[in-house]
Amino acid sequence: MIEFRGVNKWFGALNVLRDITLSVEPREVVVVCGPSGSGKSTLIRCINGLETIRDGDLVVDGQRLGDPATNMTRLRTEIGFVFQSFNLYPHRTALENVTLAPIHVRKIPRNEAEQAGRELLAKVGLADKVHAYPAQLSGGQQQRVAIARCLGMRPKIMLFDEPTSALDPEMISEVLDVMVAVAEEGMTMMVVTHEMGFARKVAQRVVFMDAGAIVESGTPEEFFSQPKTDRSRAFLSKILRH
Amino acid sequence: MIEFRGVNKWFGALNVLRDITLSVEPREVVVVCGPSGSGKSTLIRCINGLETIRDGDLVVDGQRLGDPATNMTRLRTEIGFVFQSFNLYPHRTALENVTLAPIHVRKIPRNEAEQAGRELLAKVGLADKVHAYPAQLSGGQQQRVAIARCLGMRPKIMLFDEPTSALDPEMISEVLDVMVAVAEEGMTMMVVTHEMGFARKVAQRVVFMDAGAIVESGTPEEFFSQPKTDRSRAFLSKILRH
Amino acid sequence: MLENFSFRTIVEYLPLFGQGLVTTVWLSALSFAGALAVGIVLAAMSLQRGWLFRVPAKAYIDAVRATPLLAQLYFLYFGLPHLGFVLPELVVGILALSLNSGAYVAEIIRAGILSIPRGQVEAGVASGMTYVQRMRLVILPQAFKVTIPPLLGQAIVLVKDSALLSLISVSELTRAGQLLASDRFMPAEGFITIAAFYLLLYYGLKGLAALSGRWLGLQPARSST
Amino acid sequence: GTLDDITKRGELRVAVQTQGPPFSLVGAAGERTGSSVELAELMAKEMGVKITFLDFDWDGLIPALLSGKADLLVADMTPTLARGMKVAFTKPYMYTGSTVFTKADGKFKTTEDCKAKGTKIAVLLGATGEKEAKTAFPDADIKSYKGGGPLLLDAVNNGQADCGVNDVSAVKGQSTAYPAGSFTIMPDLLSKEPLAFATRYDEPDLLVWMNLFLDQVSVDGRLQKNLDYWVNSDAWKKDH
Amino acid sequence: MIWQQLQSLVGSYPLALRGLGVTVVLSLISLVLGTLLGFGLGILRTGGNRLISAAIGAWVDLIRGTPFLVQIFLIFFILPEFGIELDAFTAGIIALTNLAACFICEIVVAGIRSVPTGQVEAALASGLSRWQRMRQVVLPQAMRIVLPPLVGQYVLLIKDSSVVSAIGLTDLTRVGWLVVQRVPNGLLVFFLVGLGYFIVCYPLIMLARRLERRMGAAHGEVQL
Ligand SMILES: Nc1ncnc2c1ncn2[C@@H]1O[C@H](COP(=O)(O)OP(=O)(O)OP(=O)(O)O)[C@@H](O)[C@H]1O
Ligand SMILES: Nc1ncnc2c1ncn2[C@@H]1O[C@H](COP(=O)(O)OP(=O)(O)OP(=O)(O)O)[C@@H](O)[C@H]1O
Ligand SMILES: [Mg+2]
Ligand SMILES: [Mg+2]
Repeated sequence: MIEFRGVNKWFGALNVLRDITLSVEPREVVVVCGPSGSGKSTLIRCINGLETIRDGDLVVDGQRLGDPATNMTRLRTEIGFVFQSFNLYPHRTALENVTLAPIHVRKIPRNEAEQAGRELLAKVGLADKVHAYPAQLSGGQQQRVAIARCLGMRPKIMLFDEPTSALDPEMISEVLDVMVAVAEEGMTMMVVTHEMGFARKVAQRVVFMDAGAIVESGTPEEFFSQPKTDRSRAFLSKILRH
Repeated sequence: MIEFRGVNKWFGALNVLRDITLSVEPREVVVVCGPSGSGKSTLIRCINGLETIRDGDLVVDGQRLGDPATNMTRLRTEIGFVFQSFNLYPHRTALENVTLAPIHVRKIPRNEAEQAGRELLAKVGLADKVHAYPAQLSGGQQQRVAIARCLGMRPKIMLFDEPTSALDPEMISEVLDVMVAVAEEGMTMMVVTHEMGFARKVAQRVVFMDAGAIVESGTPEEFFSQPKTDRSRAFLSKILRH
Repeated sequence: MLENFSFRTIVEYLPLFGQGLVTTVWLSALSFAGALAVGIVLAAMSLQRGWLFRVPAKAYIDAVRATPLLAQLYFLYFGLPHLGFVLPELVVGILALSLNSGAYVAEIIRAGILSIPRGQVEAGVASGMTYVQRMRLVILPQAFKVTIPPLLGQAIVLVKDSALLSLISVSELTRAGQLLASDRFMPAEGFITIAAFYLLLYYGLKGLAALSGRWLGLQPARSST
Repeated sequence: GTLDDITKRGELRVAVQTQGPPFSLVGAAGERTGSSVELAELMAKEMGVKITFLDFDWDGLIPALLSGKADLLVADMTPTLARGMKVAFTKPYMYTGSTVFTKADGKFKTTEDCKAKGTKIAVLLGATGEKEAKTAFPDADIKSYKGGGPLLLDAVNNGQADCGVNDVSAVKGQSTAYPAGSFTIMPDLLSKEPLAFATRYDEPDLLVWMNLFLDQVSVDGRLQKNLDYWVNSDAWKKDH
Repeated sequence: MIWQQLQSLVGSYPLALRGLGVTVVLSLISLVLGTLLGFGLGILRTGGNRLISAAIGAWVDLIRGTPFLVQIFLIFFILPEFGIELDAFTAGIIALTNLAACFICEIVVAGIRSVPTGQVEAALASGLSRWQRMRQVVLPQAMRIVLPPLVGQYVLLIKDSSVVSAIGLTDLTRVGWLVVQRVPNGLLVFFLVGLGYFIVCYPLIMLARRLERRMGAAHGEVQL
C-alpha cells in the first residue's frame, strides 16, 4: 500500500530522511516514534505529497510519487491526514468541516454528504456538536472532528501526526478510542505518536527513527521489551521514566 | 507559607474558585491536579497576584493579598512562577533572561548577577547554552532556563503551572529532574501537573480540583491507590488509561 | 476669524455642503469598489511564485506608494488625453483613486492571506482540494476577516483623499467649503464645516468597522486548544 | 494705527497668490515678480520699509489677511460686494474683464459657438470668471480648476475643455508660454470688472494710505508704466 | 514646444531643490518628534488609566477623521486668536508632528497589544515595575510589529507634508504649482514632482519591505 525504497530528503544542507526503506501492507497499522527532529513528521508528510522527496522511490496505492503521470490531487483524496494541531477550518461548523471536501472534491450531493457527515460525527461521539464551530469545542473534540473529516473522504490510508500531543491528558483517551475503532475496522494507518498504550493495543509494527533514519522496526512486544539499539533504549527510558 | 481561607473568585458569572481553604507549609511540595478548566491555573496565579480574588483571605509569606499595605511588587520577588509556555523573553539570551530581574529589580551589580546566572544555568544543565536565544533552544531547554530565571531571584516559594505539558515526551524528564532537584533543596513548591511519577516522588500532598473546588487532598499514596470520590477516580482512570 | 463666526451663513450654504457630501460619499464608494477590484488582482499577482506576475505587481505597488496622489491624478488627467482618451473628470478621478487605493488594498489583502496559518493550507491540500478550491473555500473566507479592519482604515484614507478631486473640478465636499471661502471670504466657516462632515464620515466608517468586527466575532475566529 | 505698527516694525507684510503672469509669478531665475508684486514693492518703498511676501495658495490667502498674518493682500482680485462684507477693498486700480478663449484650430470659433449645450468650459475655481461663465453659458458644462490660469490654457490645449473663461490680461499674459497662434482669444469681454487690493476693516489708516498711493501712482504715471509693461504688452517676457 | 518647456524646467532646478529641501527638512523634523510623541501616547494609551486612554483615543480619532488641511489651517490662522502666534514653518512642524504622533500612536498600540500576555505576566511575576516591564520586555518585542508599518507611515506623512503649502511654505508640491505657471504642462511638471517624492520615499518603502520580510522570517511566516 505504501512503499518507500531508498528515499532521501534534504532541507537545504540537512539530510532529514536518510535512505528510508519501508513498506506498509493494506490494513496494517504502523506506529512511528523517535526523538524530536528525527524526521517522523517529514516521513509521513511525504506520503501525501506535503513534502517532496529528492531521490528514491515512493509508491502509494500503486502510484509513484513525483511521476508526472500521477495525479496528486486525486491520490490525496485516497489519503486522510490528521494533524497535531487539528487544523479545522475555523470559519466552518463541525459538519461543514466534514462535508466540505466530499461536496467540492468528491462532488457528492450536499444532502447525501450531510447525511454521511452526521453519521461520522455520531461515530466519533459528537452527534450533539454538529453545528458547533471549532472554537466552541475542546481540543479532544476538535481532533475527533478532524478524524471524522478524514473519514468523510473514505480514504484508503490514514496518516496521523502526533494526534494527541496537543491535548490535555484527560482528552487523550477519547481521541485514542476513536483511533482504535478506526484501526479495528481495517484501515491502513501510519501513526506518529508516543502513546505506547495505543501502539501495544493496535499496531502491527513500531518503527523507531533517529536523525532521519529508521533505526529499528518490529512488533510492539519486541520493541518495548527488548529494544535492540542503544538509541531506542535511551529514548524508551526517557519517555517511560516518570 | 501560603494560606487560603474561604477564597472565592469569579470570572463574570463563572465561579472559578469556590471556597478554597488550603495551607502550604514552608518546604512543602504540593501537587495540584484535576480536569481542564477546573481552576488549577487560577488557583496558583492568585498566589502571586496575577489574578485578584473577590472574597476570602489569602496570606502569602505573612502578607495579606489585596491589603493596601502589601507591596505586591516586593512580594512577587519572593515568588517564582514557571509557566506552561515558558514565556522566556525571546529578544534576550538565556543568560540575559536569568539576569534581567536580578539586575533591574534586586539591583545586583551586572557582573555578580552574571556570575550567579552562569552557575544557575550550569545547575539546570545548560552551561553551554548561556548565549543562546530562546528560539535556538528546544522546549525542554527553554523550560529549564525559565526555572533558572526564577531561581535567580532566590524566591521563597516556587509555583509551576503545567511546566511539562507543552513539551515533547523525551524532554519531560529533563525538566522534571531539575524540579526534583529544586524540591530536594527544600523549596516551598506548588505544582500544577499531571505527571504522577513526579507527584509520587516528591510531593507531600496531592490536591485534586474539580469545577473550582478542592475535592480531595491527601498524600500521593492515598490519592493514587484509594481515590475517595467518583470524580477523582474517573479522572485518574482517564489519565492513566493508555 | 472666530469671533465673527457665522453659523447663519453655514446654514445658508448647507444645501451645497449636502450635495458635496453626497458626491463625496458615492464617489468614494465607487472608488473603493474599484480599489478592491484592483487590490485583489494585484494581491493575487504578488502572491505568485513566478516573477512574471509578481514583479510587475510589486513595481506598481511601490510606484504608487512612493508618489503623491496629486502627481498620480495629474499624470492620468493630463496624460490620458495624450494617448487619445479624453475622459470626464469624474471618471478620471474615480480611476485615480481606485488605482491609488488599490495598491494599498493589495498590500492589506496580501498580508491577510499570509496571516492564515500554514496548517489551513495543508489541511486543504491533504483533502485533495485544488489551488482555486483552497483559495475560495479555506483561505479567502478567513483572510476576509483579518482584512476588514485595515480595509476600513484604507476607506477612511480614501474618503479624505477624494478631496483632491476638487483640483480637477469635481464638486465634492471640500469644494463646497472652498466656495464658501472664496465667495464670502469666510474660510473658517467653510473649513470647519467640512471638517465636521468628514469627521461624521470617519465615525460612520469606524462604527461600521466595529460593527463588522462584532458581527464577524460571532463566528469564533481561532481554533485553539 | 496699523501704519505706525508697520513703521515701527520696518516691514510691510503682503500676502500674494502666485497665480501666474502677468500679476504674480516666479520668474525663470526663481525671483518673485509680476505687476501686482512690483506695485506692492513700490508701496513698501514709499512707506520706507522693507517688504515681506507671504506666498499662499488660494486656501490660505484670505485667512492670512483675516488672521493678521498679512497687512494687505495683493492679488488680481475682483472686489465683489459679497467679499466686501469681509475685507476692505481699495479703489480699483485697473479694469479688466473675463474673456473666452479656444484652441486656434478647434471647432469653436466664436463666443456664440461656446454656448452650445454640453460645451466644456474651463474656469478658475472661485474666480469671477466662474460666476460669469455660469450666466453666459447656462447650457454648458462648467469645470472649475484650481492652481492658476495656465492650467486652464493647458486644459483647453489638451482637449479636456473646449473653451476657457478667465481674466483677459491673465489669458494674454499666460498664452505667451505657448507658440504664437495656439489660442483664439475672443475680442468681446463677458464683463468689465475692476481689480483692487484688499486690507482689513480694522486698518482704516492703511486703507486710506493705499488709496492715496493708487491716486499718486496714477497721477505720476508709474501705474500706467507698470500696466503697460506687464499687462498691455508682453514686454516682460524677455526679462523674466 | 516640449523642448522649450524642458529647457525652462531645467532652469527651475534651484527652486525645485529648495522645495525638495523644505519637504525633507520639514518631514524629517516632524517625523522624529512625531515618533517620540507617538510612542509616548501609545504607551500611555495602553497604560491602565481609562481616562487618559480615552482622551488620547478621542484626540487620535479627531485628527484621523479630519482633513489635514483644516488642522494646519486651525493651527496657523486660528491659534493666533488665542494668543499663540507661530511662523509658518513652526506651525507646519507642529501640525505634521501631531498628525504623525496620532498615526504612530495607533501603530504602537497595535504593537504593544501584539506582545503575548505571557510575556507581561513573566515580567510581572519576577517583580519588574511597570516602566521596567515596558522598557525591558514589551517594547523590544513590540518593535518587530511596529517597525514595518512605522516606516510605511513615514512615507504617507512625507506625502501629506505637501499640505503645508496652504500656509505659505514652498515645498516640493508648491514648486510644482509655481513652475506650472510658466511651463503650462501639468503632465510633465507633476511627473517631475512625483519623481522628487519617489526619490525620497522609495528607499523608505524598500526598507519597510526588508523589515517586513526579516520580521516575517523571524516569525516563521510561510509562502502559500
Ligand atoms: N520546512 C523545513 N525547513 C527546514 N528544515 C525543516 C523543515 N521542516 C522540518 N525541518 C527539519 O527537519 C528535521 C526533521 O523534522 P520533522 O518535523 O520531520 O521531525 P519530527 O521527528 O516530526 O520532530 P517532532 O517530534 O518535533 O515533530 C528537523 O531537524 C527540522 O528542524
Ligand atoms: N481571563 C479569563 N476570563 C474568563 N474566564 C476565564 C479566564 N481565565 C480562565 N477562565 C475560565 O476559568 C475556568 C478555570 O480556568 P483555569 O485556567 O484556572 O483552569 P485549569 O484548571 O488551569 O485548566 P487547564 O488544565 O486547561 O489549564 C475555566 O472555565 C476558564 O475558561
Ligand atoms: Mg513532528
Ligand atoms: Mg491551566
